[in-house]
Amino acid sequence: MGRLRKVAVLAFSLLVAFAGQASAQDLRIGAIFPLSGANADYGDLYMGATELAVSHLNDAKVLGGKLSIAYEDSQALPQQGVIAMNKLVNVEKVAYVLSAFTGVSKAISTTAARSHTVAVNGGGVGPDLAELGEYFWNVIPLANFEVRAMAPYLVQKRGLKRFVLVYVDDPLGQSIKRELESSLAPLGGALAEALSVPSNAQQFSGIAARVRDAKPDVVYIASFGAQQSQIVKQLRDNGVTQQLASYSGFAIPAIASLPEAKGALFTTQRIDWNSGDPVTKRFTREYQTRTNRAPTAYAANYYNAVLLFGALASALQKAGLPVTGENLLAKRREIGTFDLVGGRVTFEKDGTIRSAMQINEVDGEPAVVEIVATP
Amino acid sequence: MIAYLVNLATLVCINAILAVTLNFIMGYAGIFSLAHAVFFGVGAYVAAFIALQWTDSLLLQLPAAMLVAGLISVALALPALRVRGDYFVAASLGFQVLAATVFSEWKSVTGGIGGLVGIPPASIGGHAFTDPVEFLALAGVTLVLVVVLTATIVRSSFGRSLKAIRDSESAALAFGKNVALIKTLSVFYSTAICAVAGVLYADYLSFINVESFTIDASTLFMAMVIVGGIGTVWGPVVGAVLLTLLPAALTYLPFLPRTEIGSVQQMIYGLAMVLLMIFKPDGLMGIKRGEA
Amino acid sequence: MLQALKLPVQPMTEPMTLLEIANLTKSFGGVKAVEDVSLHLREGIITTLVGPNGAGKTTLFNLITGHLRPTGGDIRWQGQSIVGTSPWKIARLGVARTFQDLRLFSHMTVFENVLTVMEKSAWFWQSEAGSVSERHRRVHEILDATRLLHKADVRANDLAYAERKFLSMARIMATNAKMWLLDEPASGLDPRSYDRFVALLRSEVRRGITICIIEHNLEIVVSISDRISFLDQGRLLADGEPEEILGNPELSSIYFGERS
Amino acid sequence: MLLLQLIINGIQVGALYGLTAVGFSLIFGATKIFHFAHGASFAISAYIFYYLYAVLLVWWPISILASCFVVVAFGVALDRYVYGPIQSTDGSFFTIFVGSFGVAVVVQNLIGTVFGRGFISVPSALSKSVELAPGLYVAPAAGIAVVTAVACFVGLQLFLGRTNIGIALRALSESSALVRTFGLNPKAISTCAFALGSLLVVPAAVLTSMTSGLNAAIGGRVMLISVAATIVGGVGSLRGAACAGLLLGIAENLALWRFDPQWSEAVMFLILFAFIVLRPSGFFGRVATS
Repeated sequence: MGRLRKVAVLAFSLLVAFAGQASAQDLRIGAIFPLSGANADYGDLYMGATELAVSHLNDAKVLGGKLSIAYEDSQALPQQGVIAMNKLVNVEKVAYVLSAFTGVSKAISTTAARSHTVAVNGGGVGPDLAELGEYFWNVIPLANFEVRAMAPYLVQKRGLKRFVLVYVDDPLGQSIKRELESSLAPLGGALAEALSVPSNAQQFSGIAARVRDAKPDVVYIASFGAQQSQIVKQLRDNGVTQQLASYSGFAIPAIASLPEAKGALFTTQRIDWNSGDPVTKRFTREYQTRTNRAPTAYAANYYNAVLLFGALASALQKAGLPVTGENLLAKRREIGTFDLVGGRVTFEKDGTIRSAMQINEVDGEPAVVEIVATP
Repeated sequence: MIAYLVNLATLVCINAILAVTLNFIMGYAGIFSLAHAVFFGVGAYVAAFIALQWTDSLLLQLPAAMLVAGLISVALALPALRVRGDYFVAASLGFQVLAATVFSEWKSVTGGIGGLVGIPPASIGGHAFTDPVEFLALAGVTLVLVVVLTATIVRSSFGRSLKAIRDSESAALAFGKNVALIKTLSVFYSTAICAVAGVLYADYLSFINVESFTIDASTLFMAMVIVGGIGTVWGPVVGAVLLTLLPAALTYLPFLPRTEIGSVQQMIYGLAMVLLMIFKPDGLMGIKRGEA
Repeated sequence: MLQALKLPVQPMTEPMTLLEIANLTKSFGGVKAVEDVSLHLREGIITTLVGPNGAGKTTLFNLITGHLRPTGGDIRWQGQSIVGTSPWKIARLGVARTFQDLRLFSHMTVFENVLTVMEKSAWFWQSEAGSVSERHRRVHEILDATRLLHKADVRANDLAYAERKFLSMARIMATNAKMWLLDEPASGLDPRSYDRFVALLRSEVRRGITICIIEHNLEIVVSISDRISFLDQGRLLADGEPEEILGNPELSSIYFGERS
Repeated sequence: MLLLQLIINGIQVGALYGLTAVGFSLIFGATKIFHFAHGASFAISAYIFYYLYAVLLVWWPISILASCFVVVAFGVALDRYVYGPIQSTDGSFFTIFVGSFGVAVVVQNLIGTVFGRGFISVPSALSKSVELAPGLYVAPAAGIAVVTAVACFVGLQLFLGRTNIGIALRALSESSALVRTFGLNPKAISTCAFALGSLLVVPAAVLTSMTSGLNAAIGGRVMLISVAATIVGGVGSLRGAACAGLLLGIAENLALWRFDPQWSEAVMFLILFAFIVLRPSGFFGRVATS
């Protein structure tokens, strides 16, 4: 008897759940994150922030109904990303998808453009993400801005002129290479050597020898995920004692806790965690209590991406318009400037944002060493 | 929901073509290749290159892709097929690794790791397959043609020669079979049709990059053939359906933690391979030994 | 001294030589498996190769069919050297063989095993093999002659031992070859199957097939041989009429000395 | 100096490749089993060591011993409960290969689930290089790698030359014709081959966990290199496998001297490819065409 009742209760609650889902007022957006595989760390990080944003939006009741996110696993692989995107667009019928990783973002951009679905990137920083059409937005300043902030700091303030780049030969790595080549010369620095590594490489002792041989003042690393830690450890183990530098890929716990990474410098967009504005304050406080982690730029970006949707969707609802990709795009162009974590953000024409940059030093917890104003 | 199923069905069709062609050389010619994904990739890159540079017409993409993949495979097969079976497996493994490096380095053609974006939908005689249902029909018809053609070849004198070589190469030689030519032709056929799947794939996803053509893909195709039943007509199709739908089905299991789905899926197919080999080495569709 | 045992050849009464082996040598590393063997295989008769295990008989077959390449010497088929020719080409010239371990096409049916042997072309059209119905009719005949017709749809793997031996014969019958090289085709046969086998062989010779056979069973050797060639340790010790060879006490001491 | 440095790096990784390859070659030679899960043995050994030594802070000799024990148990269990049953029903080369491959996939994902998929490494002073000459850095781990590899190989040769079962193993791997002459139980020989072969991955696994670090997918790469080394060295020749492992390690690193790093792995497989096509018997092997 007891068992039967349990089944009945379960069935009922399922019914309720389905009924609840069907409510017309409720809104659903999609997210394509690496939830498994070598880069699952990132997905985990992003999810903490998006879940926080959803609960904040739902608490504030700015939207007509409940907001929820349909998560799909990309494993940081383009093909998986496209399959996930098709599912989100065709099954979940979402109008707004959060995306991560340059390769995945590029892969899904065609579907986004064809189906008029907004895709928002808060993690990938490859500069060609700016050129993926009007339905592809970036709420993260792209890597060219990061290099443009880092290079002058290293050359002028630290006097480090000779650069060696160790990069993964993907669109992100290539653009960092291009950016370093073009920005170092005017500053009086030089890119002595650029060593590309396959994205699945694990042995870097030979690379370390090449790096030492090039006699750099500073070694710039452009990789991501677990591989970054391996590169850093093996460079240090194999006699590379020079300053290490990187882009926002270093803003993950694995690097923060790696003893060999101590003293490395990396750029992120400028976010003043202690700023007085209420959005930032609330995010900083609650993110810390909920996830037990210090807030990072990535977390803030994905939180912002959800908040941005909240602002656009509520404006559309007020105007009596359906929340579709076309309308979201039109609304963003109409409003233009938003209050998000880290302050006021204005979108460029191409759907990217600019922001001030900061240079952080890995030291247990990253410490800010320099702030570079918005270009 | 329908659209999602259409999406899955299209991928099933493409994977089934790959499994059928791999089965053709594995199951009938006894050539075990771990480089099938390379020719899948060659087909996809050729199609994408043509689509982006010249035309979206399938009537041009298909023959070009088939020819390029077929010729590359023959150039490699001629020296490599001289060696013993287990060496050939290793050779194909090495070739797969080399090819993946070439795919990610030859940026002017393959777009490197970033891949090729915005491949226009395929068209035949000016009719573009933009509607997913139409594309599914295209993929489905292609699959049926491939299965029928393959089954016909297997039942022909050529198919018998292949099976004879598989069962005893030296006896086949002693009975006047031009083993090298027959093997080479079968490799040509297998890789050329494999390239057809590549063309469909590139046109369907409108994006390709090296990650779809790595050793992981090759082993997945192999798993499809083996789970379904090596050397059978329907085995590879069944295997392709099962292994393509597995990840999608797993996402509907609510008790699995999201971060583990990828692992669970791989563990299931790994375990399936082990158990099948122990208890039913002919695969799900295989005939039991001693019957027939 | 042993060379002296070679019997003089009488050219007048000899039938035409189909395959001529001249000073053939094959060494593996330092070991000579076949050493300076010269032999004529004459048309329309049964030549038996005898000799203890390891005498180089199977190696000789492998050299003739091109599965191995000789280290020295020459093999001429109807006057033309076939050294270095690939095995499938030699097969198409008209030399067919069986294997000691049979090497059936084990996952194919009995019917397919025989059919595929007729279909030599790598392409779909079989210009030499006749139409499909003609091919099927011939397979039917051969299976009938080898009493395998009732097993036509059974996989070779699933046959009984004697049936497998007969399938091996059925395959060679399908070749249209002028010369058969048979590697211990009767070993392990029960007496009834053996009688059938000898009858089959005789009827094929009557059709004009030239046969070279490796055999250990002296009873068979006596009953079927037209000529006997005796090999030991890779060398041809004697070559002649059965009575001459079998009557030679020196040879039988080598043969039985090793065997017992 | 760069050249010398690259050669030394190559010797360090090559010694470990060689040792792992010898393990694979021993198993393949003696049992004809294409033990694709050899890479999985490597990963298991490395992760067990990492967990005991770096997480539970167990004394290092005990950690290594435990790692040996587990990896031998894994190898022997595979032989008994996976390969054995497969061989009794079908036993073709490919059936065993596929079964083994399945095991490797399961182990890789199991490790990912249990220990995480990220990068881990065992903190150790042994991986820190010291400058021996200007511009020439060598870590103590390099010396340990070479010494252990040589010691293991000499020990293995002694075992194979002096003990009954060792002689049987060697006979099996170097000439399959001598199989039955020893009158030893083939099951026992097979178990012994798996135990020894698996044991040989431990030094490489432990050292790799300190130098380049680990991730869950590490087994696959180890496996590819072992297969390549076995073939380049010549199937059935342990000496060949060891030398080929060393050669591949050096080639991989030397490739960095002139080529971009992403080609270094390709160089290894180019060598494999060349050997298969031009000299399939490897440098010490016998002729292996059909």
